[in-house]
Amino acid sequence: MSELLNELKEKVAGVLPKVTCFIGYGAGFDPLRVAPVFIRKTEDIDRLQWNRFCVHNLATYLPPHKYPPGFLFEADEKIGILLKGCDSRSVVQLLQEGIIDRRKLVIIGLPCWGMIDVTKLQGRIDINKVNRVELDEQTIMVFTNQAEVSADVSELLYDKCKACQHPNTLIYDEFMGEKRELTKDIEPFTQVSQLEQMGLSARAEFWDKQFARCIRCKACRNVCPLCYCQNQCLLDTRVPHWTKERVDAQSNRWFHLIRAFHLAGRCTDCGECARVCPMNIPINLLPMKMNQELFELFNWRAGTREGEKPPLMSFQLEEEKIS
Amino acid sequence: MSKLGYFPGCSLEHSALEYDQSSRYVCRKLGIELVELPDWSCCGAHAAHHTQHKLACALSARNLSIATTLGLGSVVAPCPACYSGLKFAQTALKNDPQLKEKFKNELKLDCNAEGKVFSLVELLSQLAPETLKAQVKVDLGELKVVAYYGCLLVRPPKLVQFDDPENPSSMDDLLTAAGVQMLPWDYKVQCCGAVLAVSNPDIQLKLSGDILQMAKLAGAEAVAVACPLCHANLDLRQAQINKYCGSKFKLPILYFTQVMGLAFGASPKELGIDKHMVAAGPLLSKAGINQA
Amino acid sequence: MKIGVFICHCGNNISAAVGVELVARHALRLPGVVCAHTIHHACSEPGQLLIQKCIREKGLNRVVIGACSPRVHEATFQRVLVQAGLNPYLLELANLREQCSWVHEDREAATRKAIDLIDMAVGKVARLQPLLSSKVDVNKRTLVIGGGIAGIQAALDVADSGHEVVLVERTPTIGGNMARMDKVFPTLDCSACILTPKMVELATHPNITLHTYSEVEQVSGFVGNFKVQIRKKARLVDMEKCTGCGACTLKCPIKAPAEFNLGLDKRGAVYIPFPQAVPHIPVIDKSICTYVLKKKCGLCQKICPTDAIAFEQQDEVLEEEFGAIIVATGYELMDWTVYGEYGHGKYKDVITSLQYERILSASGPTGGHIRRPSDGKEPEVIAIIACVGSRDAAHGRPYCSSVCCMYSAKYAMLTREHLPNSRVYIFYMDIRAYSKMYEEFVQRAQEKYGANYVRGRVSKVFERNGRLVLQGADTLLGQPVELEADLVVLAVGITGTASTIALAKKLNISHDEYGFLTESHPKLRPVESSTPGIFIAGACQSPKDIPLTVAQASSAASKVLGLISHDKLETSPLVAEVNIRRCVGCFRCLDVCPFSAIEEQVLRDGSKVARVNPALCQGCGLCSAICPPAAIALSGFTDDQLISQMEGLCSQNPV
Amino acid sequence: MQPEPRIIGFLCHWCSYAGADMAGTSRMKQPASVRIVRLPCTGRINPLLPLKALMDGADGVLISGCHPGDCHYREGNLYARRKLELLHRFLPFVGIEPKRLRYVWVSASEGARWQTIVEEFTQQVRELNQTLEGYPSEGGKASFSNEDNVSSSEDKSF
Repeated sequence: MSELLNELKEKVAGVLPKVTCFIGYGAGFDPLRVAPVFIRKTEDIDRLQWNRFCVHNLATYLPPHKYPPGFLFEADEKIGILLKGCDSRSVVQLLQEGIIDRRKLVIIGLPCWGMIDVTKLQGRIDINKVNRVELDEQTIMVFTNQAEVSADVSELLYDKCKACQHPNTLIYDEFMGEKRELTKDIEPFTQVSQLEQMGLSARAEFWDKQFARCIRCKACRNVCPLCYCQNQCLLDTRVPHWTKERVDAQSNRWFHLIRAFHLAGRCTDCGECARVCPMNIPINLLPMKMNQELFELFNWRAGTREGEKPPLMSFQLEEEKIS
Repeated sequence: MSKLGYFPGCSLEHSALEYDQSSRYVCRKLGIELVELPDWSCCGAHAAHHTQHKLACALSARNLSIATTLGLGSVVAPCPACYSGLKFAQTALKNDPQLKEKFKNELKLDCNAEGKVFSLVELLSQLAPETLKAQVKVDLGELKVVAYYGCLLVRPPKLVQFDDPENPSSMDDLLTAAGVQMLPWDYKVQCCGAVLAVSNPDIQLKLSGDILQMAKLAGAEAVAVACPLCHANLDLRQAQINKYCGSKFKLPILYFTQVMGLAFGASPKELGIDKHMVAAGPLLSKAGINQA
Repeated sequence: MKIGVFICHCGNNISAAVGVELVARHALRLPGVVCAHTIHHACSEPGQLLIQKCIREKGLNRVVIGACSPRVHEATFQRVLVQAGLNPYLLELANLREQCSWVHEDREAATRKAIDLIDMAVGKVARLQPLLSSKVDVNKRTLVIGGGIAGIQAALDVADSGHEVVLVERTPTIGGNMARMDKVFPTLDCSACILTPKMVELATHPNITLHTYSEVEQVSGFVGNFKVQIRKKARLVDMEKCTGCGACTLKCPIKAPAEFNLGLDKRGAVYIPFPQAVPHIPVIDKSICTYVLKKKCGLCQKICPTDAIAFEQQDEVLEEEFGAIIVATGYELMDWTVYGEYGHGKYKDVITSLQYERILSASGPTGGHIRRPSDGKEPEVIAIIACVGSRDAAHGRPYCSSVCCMYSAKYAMLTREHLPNSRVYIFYMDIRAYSKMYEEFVQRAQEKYGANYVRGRVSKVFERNGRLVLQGADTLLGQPVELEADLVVLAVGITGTASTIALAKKLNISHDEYGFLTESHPKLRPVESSTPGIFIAGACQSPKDIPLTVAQASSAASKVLGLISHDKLETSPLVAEVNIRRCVGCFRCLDVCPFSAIEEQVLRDGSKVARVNPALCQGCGLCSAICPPAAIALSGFTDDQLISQMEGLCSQNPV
Repeated sequence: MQPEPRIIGFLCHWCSYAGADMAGTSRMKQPASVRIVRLPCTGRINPLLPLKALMDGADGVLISGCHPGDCHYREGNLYARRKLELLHRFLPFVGIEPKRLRYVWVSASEGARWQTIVEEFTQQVRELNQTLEGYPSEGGKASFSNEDNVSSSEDKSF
């Protein structure tokens, strides 16, 4: 980890003259958390971090549509970015959609061994009072003033990391470290399959309960790298009047279904929507289900192959798998 | 491919014993292990085919199911009629899951639809010509032969999906690899009259006579065949043909496996060439083959 | 919002199954509805007057009519609105007849459904907006693609009316397949005699510009305003200087099979396709000319008296604008060598019908004497096999080629005229002689010329003792037949061409699996393509004979004249429209639009948004279905209108 | 007796709407269940439209367009097929019975086919209604008349 961090700092020092800003991870508010940092000056390079908590998908800062010009970047800025394998899928998809310009992007890639979901420590220790963390490849020790706990890293990984398909950055200008080989085939849609074991009405009930809790904070949308319609979002407008601002199970369900269909064939399974949800609703499952079906129907996995036409924007006269 | 189910069918047990002998010989030489399907039953021939679609399917499905039970992927049938029946049944089962299910439940027939049904010509055509050439011990370069394919070996094209249905060349290629001079001619797939020999012999005699005539015109000294019925019509009935057409043919009709066998060094007796009605002796002497 | 609802009895067509009064009473309770009436015949004059009266007196600004299918009377009722001073697009029809009263027997259920349909219509009509058609200028020039008889006829017809025409032909000369033919049925006049004057007329017509040896490279724009790139391939002969003396063609030492004679003889690397070619100027085949390939020879250059050989010539790309396009790219014969039973093409004396035309032709490779290709002998027995590659699903050609029956009879006559001692056999499936003087023609071939017609297909052709043997069945006799012949002519089926398919892609018009272009409606719009402003004529649409081809060409020309007689075109307002404030510039709409009607537009702040060209938009709505922020809307079918229509149903209580 | 189910039909103008009209001119009797929304093309269908219909309480959604290859706009139905197949496969994941959605191809001449499809689909939806299986909202319901759904009357105040 620390070797990679040193290499990262060197690489960023090399990249920084070519770009106006480098997006990476920096220290968070406690040892269990990191936060995105925007590095514009050489002296800030030391703020960079790389550890097992760097879960954020930094690609979300890239679509110029998402933030008004000047909010993060000026229109013509060239930007450097650190991308994990999963995050790089979002970038590939954004490139495919013509939303970002590859020429204005310098990507540093690396292998990723999975990120730790700190919420999985909840219950064993008060994760909001942690003052020290010791971490090696296998185990993590977390300390508060009152207690300490040690755990197996592999157990604490995010579900998406457990089902990781792309441990190495897919497109990059520079790659650090050695590429990680996946040792075994992992079913990428296990979370979906689990839910599908329920009966139809049980599943309806499951979602009703989930959606009843939604407070419509729209954090899921705001964090999504592919939701870049900004304030033109269909979920914010009254013309056309697809949704209401009313918060109830039915309207919330509708809200999330619209989002799911807007992400059909585009979602890159980064899981950020579910991670940032303050109500812990597993909303990422809706687009993930679409992804599963689109994979079965058209062998499509968004953001894994550059230049390929998305399935819902193409067709064949004779569809192989649709009768 | 080295090991596969062997379905001889009725002819190869009796009237075409020599086809069986020579087929087994050639396959042995080429390292193909033939496992005769135990307790095989009639393929239904064209009697079943003309009576009922399901019956024809079921008869052949039974034989395919024996192969499946033994874990044999593919099946080879030297007789084109048997081959056609097996292929027909397999295709029907592949395209009709309901029929397959019905056979499975009611007749306890479990056919693997993945394995391939081969005719012997098709099977040997899978081999590289070099493999065949490596086995050649006797030079048959003097022998001028035409290959006669008959109707079912390459037809109907949609079912068989092998070789050109109008101008096939697979058997010619096999025998060329065995060192024989193969002559081009136009009657490769012309009808020999088939079982009309029984009901309307005059038609069969005319049609078979035409084939012999064309073979003669092409300059052939022998006709290579791959079908017991073609063989019977051209060889067994050659004297009748001569009588009916007023011709004087003495054209030896050999199974293509016999010709290959000769090239591989087998004696004519081993290959059952002495069983034919039209003696091949003079021809073999001319080609310099020891007939002992 | 003042909505008027009118429910039609349609005599008793609707009222027999639907309680129309109940429906009208219900409609009155709907939000925005200020009046609801039943009418005996809404489409009749009194009915129309009542609707107009209500619009005027009640100040209606939206109208719902529950009557027959909009496919029947939408235009009628739109006119009623216009006459009453309302925008015609403020109308919504509820289909109470075809989709309700005529298909339901249970009166209560039908009435309940009719109420739902009115609810939906009222829901939708409330969201409708007045729409105005836009107008675009019409360019008066016409492009004709293809210089066969269809293209020639169409070009002359348009040009004769005083409009400018550009004709583009892929090969070095115009004339097409008709120029290859000897005499043509049913009158047996010489093809060249009737075609060549037209070719010359076209080349010299003051309103026509001819580009031979040229191809259409790129097409953009829309009806009235097409932009076309034409590639003039380098002929390597200066057309200004060349006098067409042909000295170069005589000297050229290179030989290649002559395309015009379908390989029956050879031509040089520099050649004039045939004596009556227009323009009568040679072309150099760059693929074989040794000077082009190796800078050796150059004999033609040396011999040319006017110094017209121009090896340095380059392709030239012209950009032109047109208001209308006529596609007349013709046909070719299908590749008959897939027929193994006829020898896969290995017998020299088994030839195609077009090759036989060349053999019969006085300007052909044998000078009009019938000699067979293998040994140059006169054939005694000539067999013609009809339907080779026609009406043959097994070879993927299920359709009839429509001319083979007739030209087979023609061959019988011409052959017997040339060689009175010959015998001609025609193997056929049926005789299709449907047009004027056609049946008589076939009868004449049989009775006066002694053509032997054998009904049955030929199962095999092979060689025996130096003659061709045909085996088949005479299905009238019920017997197998065998015929020894010296020459076998296959009446080979007609197919669309690969180059037509490529052109169709450039033009964005549809074609079928055989390469024939698809007309807009098989009966009522036979010369319109699927794209407005592009018309089709001749055998590129389907196999057809010369009279029909010429008729269709003139028909296409008249359609063009109808189009360019307008100075401005009115476009349908039911097209997509972009709300540029909501567009985020993802351009998914641009990707899916089948008509290339969407383009990028750069706003003053530098951001890019989509823009719909209303003249190109056909109103399918694919774009609006894929736009994430719903910034693009199809007028008349906007999200809001459809939502409102559905909610009209879902939110109302049934009676 | 159960009330007849209410099915929303989305039909393209060129083929299927004409096919349904043809069933009418031929007096081919059908259950009075389908309420047709006329669209220029199935390509116009955003999957949200049928989804909203189901969410708002329609018992079924029947979509019909030109046969693949016959689209008036050449390819609208081919795009629609992919979207609708995805929708169909997605529905059960959020607890909606996929049998309540069907998409078919009916040409302008296939009045009889339209009649058969309406009969079959209505029967299918009737059977689903009996078990109240797979309604999008909690507990199911027999008719959407008493449903407090997304669309409330506020939409109707013009």
